[in-house]
Amino acid sequence: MAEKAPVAQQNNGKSGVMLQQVLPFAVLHGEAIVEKPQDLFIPPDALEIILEMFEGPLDLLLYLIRKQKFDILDLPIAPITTQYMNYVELMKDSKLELAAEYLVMASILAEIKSRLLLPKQAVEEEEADPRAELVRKLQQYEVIKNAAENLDTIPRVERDVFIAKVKLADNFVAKVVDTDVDLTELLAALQGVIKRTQAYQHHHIQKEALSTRERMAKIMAILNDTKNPQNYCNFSDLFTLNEGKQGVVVTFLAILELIKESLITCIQTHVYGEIRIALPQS
Amino acid sequence: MTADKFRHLDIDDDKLTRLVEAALFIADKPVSVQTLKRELLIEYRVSNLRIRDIIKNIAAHYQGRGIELKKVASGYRFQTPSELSTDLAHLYKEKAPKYSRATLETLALIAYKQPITRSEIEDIRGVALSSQIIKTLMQRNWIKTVGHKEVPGRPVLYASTQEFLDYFSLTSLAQLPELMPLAELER
Amino acid sequence: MTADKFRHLDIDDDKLTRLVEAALFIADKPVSVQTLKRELLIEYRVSNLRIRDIIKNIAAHYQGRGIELKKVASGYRFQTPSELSTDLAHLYKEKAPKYSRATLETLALIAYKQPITRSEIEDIRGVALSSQIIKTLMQRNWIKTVGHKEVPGRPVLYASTQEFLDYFSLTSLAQLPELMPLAELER
Repeated sequence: MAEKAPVAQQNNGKSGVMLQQVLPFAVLHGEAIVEKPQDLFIPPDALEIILEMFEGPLDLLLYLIRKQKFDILDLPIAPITTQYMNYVELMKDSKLELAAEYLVMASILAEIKSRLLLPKQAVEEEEADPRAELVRKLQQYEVIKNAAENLDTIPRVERDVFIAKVKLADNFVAKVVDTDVDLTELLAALQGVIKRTQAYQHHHIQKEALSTRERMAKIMAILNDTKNPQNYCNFSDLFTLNEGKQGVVVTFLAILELIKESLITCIQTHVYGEIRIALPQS
Repeated sequence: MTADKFRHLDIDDDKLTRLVEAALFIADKPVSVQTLKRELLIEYRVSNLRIRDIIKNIAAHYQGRGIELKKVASGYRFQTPSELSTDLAHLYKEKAPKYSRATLETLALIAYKQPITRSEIEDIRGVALSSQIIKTLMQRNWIKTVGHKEVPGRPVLYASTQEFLDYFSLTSLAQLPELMPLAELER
Repeated sequence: MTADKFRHLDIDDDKLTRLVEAALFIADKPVSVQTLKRELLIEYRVSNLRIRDIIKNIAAHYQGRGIELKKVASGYRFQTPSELSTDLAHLYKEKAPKYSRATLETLALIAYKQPITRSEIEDIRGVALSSQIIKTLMQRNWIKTVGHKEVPGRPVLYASTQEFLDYFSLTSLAQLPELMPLAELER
């Protein structure tokens, strides 16, 4: 109580409405607020809280209507407008930044009020109730306001229910899925290699060479087969007749290339005997 | 029957129960019958119906325990019964995030009136919608954009997601609390 | 007994079991008896011995199920039994890392210049070849050894496999350069 006195005194000069003994019910930005709008409950802490309390003009209007148990369908525009204006004035006086929507609503209310005040002409046209649109909006908003409140009561993860977490056994290993390789990636790599081959060795790689190389590998595989402990085979067994002339040439070239590279040797145990292809004896 | 070269092994109910139960516990999101069949049980000959029966038995097994098997929008998951929440909250020093009324109203509008545009939301709430609210809801994966409304400006249309339903332990939008009855509203 | 003003409520075994079980399930790390008593059961009059008994009962309840309660250094936690690991692995597929340029070039060289030794590959690429690359390609079953070159040191000779051809849908190695623009080859 003691610390409130200087505040009241300090604001004495600024606020004309204020009487000397009246304590402000709120102090905002150094200014004391002593008047509160009728029927609008304002928590004593700060007006900012009030502003945050309402989600907009519709919310404020709904509050005023519900507070006084007005019938929303038969909205008493005059008292509601007065109360609404009081609130808006209060907010303006306290220099709070007031959302434009509040001012728009104020003018809507004023317009409805003036239209209701107009002398009722002979019912020449069935004019709609000027309040109808506002009533509809208020109802629509109230439904959503209510739905949001309900939504907030539904049991929610992290707040009301917690999800079970179970560790995997220590010996657990995830299945590793092999990397996909695109043929174009392989070809790009091949191009890089070919460029290097040319740069380092000036080789001319021809298409033919490859199938010869493939055949060379095949021959080496046959000779190194574990089912072939002696590591040799008959020269004639390396040719497959249904491959035709080209196949024979390729195989022959492969054998020559392998001999040249000392990867295989040719053995003939007796004259006109079968030629054997074998791994060189080391 | 599909001739699937993978599905060749038989599995007895006991092992199936153990595998499904383990899978439901270790997953970091709800698990559907399809996921169980397609991923966990890829090697086994087992029907959706049988998996569903097994799940039903597991759920029954956990009746009245500290954890329950719950069906949510994107599948099944184990979670604590909500009646234990007060006691369990002691374990969690970090409080669950609180959402403002503006956020909840926006979420409610999107959930109940989807697909809906930003200006439709603003119109019903009577105030401008801050971008931060949409951003928060998007980051939580509770809402998503589902195209544009064919009106001038082609505004984005928002809808709710499965994660939204999962978060609130709902299986479908139909489970949302009914809107306040106001006959006058729907003209 | 400590005179703790918080510990004033009684709790029956059923509720105690539910709470402890739930706590063990939702904790991020193993939970000790102390933690349970100090954090979860702060309001209840309950002894360490009783908590231990409850834990023992919970562990027994999960015998032969899809998960088990395990005691580790810092407390208790639920985990999957090790015998289910192989089956559960289907739920967690890990993509192997993408192959490096070096790996692809090595593969291309082996395919193109087979049979080829490691030092020949190094000569052409101009850099040392890591054993890991050969290992990766061997594990993938895309290359194999086809003997030794009869030069000092008898180095291993590498060649490509049928699986390599199958993977890239090639009928023979001769197709490999054909797929390249000829200009590229003859430059």
